Amino acid sequence: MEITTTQYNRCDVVKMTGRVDTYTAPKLQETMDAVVESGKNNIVFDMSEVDFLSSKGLWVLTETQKKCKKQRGKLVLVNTDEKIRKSFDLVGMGDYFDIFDDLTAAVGSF
Amino acid sequence: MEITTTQYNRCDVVKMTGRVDTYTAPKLQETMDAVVESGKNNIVFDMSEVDFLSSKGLWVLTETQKKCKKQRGKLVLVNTDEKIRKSFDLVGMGDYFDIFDDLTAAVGSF
Amino acid sequence: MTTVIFPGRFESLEKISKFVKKAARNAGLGEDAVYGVELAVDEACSNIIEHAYQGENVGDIECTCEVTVSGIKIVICDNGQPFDPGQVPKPDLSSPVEERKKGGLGLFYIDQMMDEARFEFTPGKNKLIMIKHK
Amino acid sequence: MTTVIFPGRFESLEKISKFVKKAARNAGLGEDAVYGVELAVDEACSNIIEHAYQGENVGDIECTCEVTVSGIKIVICDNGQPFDPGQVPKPDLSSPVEERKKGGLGLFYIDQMMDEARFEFTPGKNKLIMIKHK
Ligand SMILES: Nc1ncnc2c1ncn2[C@@H]1O[C@H](COP(=O)(O)OP(=O)(O)O)[C@@H](O)[C@H]1O
Ligand SMILES: Nc1ncnc2c1ncn2[C@@H]1O[C@H](COP(=O)(O)OP(=O)(O)O)[C@@H](O)[C@H]1O
Repeated sequence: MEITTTQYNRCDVVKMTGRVDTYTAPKLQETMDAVVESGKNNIVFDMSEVDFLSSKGLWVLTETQKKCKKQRGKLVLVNTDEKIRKSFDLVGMGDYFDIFDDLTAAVGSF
Repeated sequence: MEITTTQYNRCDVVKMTGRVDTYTAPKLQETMDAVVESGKNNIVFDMSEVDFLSSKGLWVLTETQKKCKKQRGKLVLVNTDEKIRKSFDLVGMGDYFDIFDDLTAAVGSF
Repeated sequence: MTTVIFPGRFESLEKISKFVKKAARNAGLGEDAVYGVELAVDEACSNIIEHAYQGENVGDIECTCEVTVSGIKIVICDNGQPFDPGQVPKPDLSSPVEERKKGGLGLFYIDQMMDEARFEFTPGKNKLIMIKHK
Repeated sequence: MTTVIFPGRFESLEKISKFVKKAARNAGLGEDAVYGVELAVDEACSNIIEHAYQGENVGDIECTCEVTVSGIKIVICDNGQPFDPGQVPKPDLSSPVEERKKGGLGLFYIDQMMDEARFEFTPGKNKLIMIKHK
């Protein structure tokens, strides 16, 4: 599991690899919180190498989305695995995140 | 030779493949002019598949840079081949364009 | 039928996941079904640590995978606090996400992802029996 | 030694480029030197069409590549208007780019990229002889 943050002019990209489960979700939350606390409120979460996301991971994303929106920003996702997308749909969260197929398009949306 | 334009929120990406020589430079100029005329003045020129650029191609880039700057925008380059960069340096134009290694970074710079 | 005992801590989740994914693939499940099994088992084991043991390194998680004619049967046992699944309120899946209370999706995912899922509580032993068809 | 005659139009530039790149590689030049040869030849042929013929499809471009012990010798011939290279002003390479006049870099690139480059004009025939060492 690795988490990296890259800063761009209008957004930060957080990229994580591996699983987002109860073990790793707190580390992701910390990273997201650090971005929001640094005053950035547009975040791209690059999921191209995330192969699993449990309900704990989902709550990290919804919490982050709420914090971003409170500051008029937005969390968007990139390259979310189809199986993970289906798990969002199942709990009525399919529309809560804009999902891009391409990192550049996500960064370019801000 | 192919030229594609992709629109993002703060910039347009123009990508060309192959050679920029006296034969193809006018087509590139047309594309660049169309972007500027559409009111966009931040342009990313993705050169990752450009393998040759003659002085005619270089003038297209300087003309476009001038037009962008006139409207307070900027032309930046991505993945410019090292041999092409050296040809910029040779004529004292090495600093006239910001050059990024990564398309996302270039788009994210606006 | 293979049984593996894992220490009850969150670090074990990845190892448990690897174990059940391998069994599910051996049972002939497709990749969507394998992911469903991974998700259900992850939620179940995370619940055991959080709710049954109320902390890490309190007890073990015993995980048994059995390839059957129709698919896979997974049994997960712990010896923490039992609970009454019937008393757990259903999650709110329709309010705007902003207004929902955090948590409460694990049991729902278990139900949704598996073809059968039932708890059995005997003194000192809690069992979750799950079945997923091919 | 190979000679190929190309129709004098801009579409030919890519074909000319392929021809000289192949010869330069055969001569054992490294990739930077090959690019230099490609650039010099492209600028030279573009000039022939624009300045010597003053238009496309007016005359041909004859291109000869000779692998030598030390590298490659390239001779480019046309039968358009001759000119006096000594009369051509040097390009402005130091002013801010914004203030520079467009054009005038082709001959400079030819000089820079090749180890030797000289024009020979005889009645009805203009020759550019270029040499690049390994
Ligand atoms: N294995 C378990 N042992 C004890 N209580 C449990 C167990 N699994 C679930 N629960 C109870 O059911 C509730 C809902 O569980 P769940 O849907 O997984 O969501 P969450 O764990 O995120 O609250 C938990 O808050 C807990 O009270
Ligand atoms: N082959 C040629 N025949 C006639 N005139 C030439 C030729 N090559 C160059 N010239 C003259 O030299 C000038 C400078 O050429 P060059 O450095 O290639 O820049 P450009 O062609 O962009 O003006 C040209 O404008 C032209 O007047």
